[in-house]
Amino acid sequence: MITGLFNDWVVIVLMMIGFYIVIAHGNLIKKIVGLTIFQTSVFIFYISMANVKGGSAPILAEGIKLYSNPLPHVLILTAIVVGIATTALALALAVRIKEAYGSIEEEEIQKKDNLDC
Amino acid sequence: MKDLFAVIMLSGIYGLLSASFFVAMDAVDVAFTEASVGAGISTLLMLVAITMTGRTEHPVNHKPLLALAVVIVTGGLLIYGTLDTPYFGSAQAPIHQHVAPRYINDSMQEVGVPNIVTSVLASYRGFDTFGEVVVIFTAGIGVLALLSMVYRPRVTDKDTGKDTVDIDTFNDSMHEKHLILRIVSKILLPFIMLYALYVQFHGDFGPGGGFQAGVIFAAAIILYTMLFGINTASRVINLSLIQILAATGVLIYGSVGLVSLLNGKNFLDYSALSTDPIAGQHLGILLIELGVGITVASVMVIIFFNFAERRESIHGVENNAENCSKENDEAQSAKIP
Amino acid sequence: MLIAATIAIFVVMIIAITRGIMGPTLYDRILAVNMLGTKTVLLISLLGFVMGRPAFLDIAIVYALINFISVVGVLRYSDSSVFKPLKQQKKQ
Amino acid sequence: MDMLMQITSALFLLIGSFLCISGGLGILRFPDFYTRLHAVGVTDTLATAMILIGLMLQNPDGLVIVKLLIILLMTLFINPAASHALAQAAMQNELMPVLDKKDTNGKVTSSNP
Repeated sequence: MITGLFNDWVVIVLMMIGFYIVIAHGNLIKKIVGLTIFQTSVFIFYISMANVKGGSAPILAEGIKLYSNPLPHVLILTAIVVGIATTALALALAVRIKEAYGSIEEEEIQKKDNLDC
Repeated sequence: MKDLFAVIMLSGIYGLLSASFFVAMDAVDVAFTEASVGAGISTLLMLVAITMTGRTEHPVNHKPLLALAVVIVTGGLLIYGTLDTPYFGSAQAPIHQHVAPRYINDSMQEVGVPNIVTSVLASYRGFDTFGEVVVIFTAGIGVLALLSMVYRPRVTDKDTGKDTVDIDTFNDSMHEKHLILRIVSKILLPFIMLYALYVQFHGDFGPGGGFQAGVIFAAAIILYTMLFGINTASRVINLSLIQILAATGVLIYGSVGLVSLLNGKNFLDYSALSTDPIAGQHLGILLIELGVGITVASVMVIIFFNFAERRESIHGVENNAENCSKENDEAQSAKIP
Repeated sequence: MLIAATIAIFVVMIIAITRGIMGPTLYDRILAVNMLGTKTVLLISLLGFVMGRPAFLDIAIVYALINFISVVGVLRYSDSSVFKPLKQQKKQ
Repeated sequence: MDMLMQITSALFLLIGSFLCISGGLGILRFPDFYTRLHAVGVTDTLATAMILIGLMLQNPDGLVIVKLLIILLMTLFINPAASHALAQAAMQNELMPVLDKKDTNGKVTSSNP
């Protein structure tokens, strides 16, 4: 009975790992890696939701009656490409922060900000 | 793990694994995208970024207990929330009842494309996809705005004929080392591009489409850039042309919508494009996939070029300054030698 | 037989991940990623046959290509001057 | 004839799986990077070829065989090149192989890649 929910639990564990990396680490690059892990866990959640037992991939062919749900696939397909674009933007921001502050550690950046004020 | 390089290698492994998971879950189109994006391009971009920002992470000073507590509480609440969700793989789940049966049963009559993912992506939910393409385009502009300041003088350098010198020095430093890689890539490059075109135009019948094809095409150009150097590559590929192309892709998509609007149908209703609705749908899907492909490919190329240019300028011009700042960063370890 | 081969590849993938996590040097990790990529190509083509729809070999082709590109990229940027001082420090 | 095809295919798949697992043992057990690279680089290409040939025999259908052939050709190009480049890069960045202690001419082996 409970085993039917294991996919959700795997997703939640992954999500929490990503979340922990984002809030507990000071390095900006590591935060971005954490965000990607979080993102991928959401993708896995959607895709596992779309799966139908005994179904096949949603490309019409003869002799196949049951297909998986195509709608989450569409959403995730675009989300992956958008995700890489936004990750690139975040990395660009990190690079610029490194150039401006000389560091990508959150605490050092804040220290410098406080000095400036 | 304090070594960011290892972190990035492991995240590359994670991308590979999640793509094989998507194949096992029947989501072939998604696996296709994740294969070309998650495993290749994102790892590369992160690597380029850490060559600029430094490789080691500083130890965390504050205690992680609070963060751990927050994470555990959130995770517990989420697990409590999953108790009501439908079981994995059950065909009675609410998600399979709403619009999905219509897409599966009617798309062959209404759109005439065997790949349901493509028909939903391009036709039923064309407006969503338009939004996504605009988001990608905006991200490209953002990267351009953040990183592109340095390469303008370089362009004028090229006009005065200095670039041959650049190429020669680059050959000495890096290229002779990887002779075999270079030759193998030379053999493979045309096939990669050809394959990208196949993916682009075969997307109606099998897994594939504009997003995937764009990324693969960009990957081919990135491979060329990595092996032959930025200066050589910017002779082959005109960057300002690519910037125009990125906008052109979005414009193609939008104008297809406008044409159907002017013909008296809804925005992005392709049956207005031709007298035969099915033929109109085919034409419309082909055109917007082309627009998506062009935009994605050129945005990826723009992003990579800007990162690489920025890196070259840091390591080439300010090599000494960079070393100094690194030594300041790691003052303890640098004092020992 | 197909399923046996799939399981074998799965086991090898787990071994490769172990090496990727343990890997003392950076090249061990790159090697693990490369090996995992090749095994993923095999796994995907086998899965296509197991699920009875071998038309999905396109994904495996993409994998073979992207794997090569990522290895080239990693090698290209691991030669970078940023990494060298760190390595010498480790040796000392 | 069909039976023969099945048996041959199963044989190829078996050999491929065996090679895979031996490569996996190699990457796990060998002492240093170069021996691991040897274990993986040699077995990987052959195992891929074997498994792909086994799959080709499973399904004698035109397009599928062509695609499998493309994958096979690419692996034959890519894998050795990647292994070579990896070894070369490791050598140039002065990663020393672990040598036997009885071996006194360590310098000669390391300077000759």
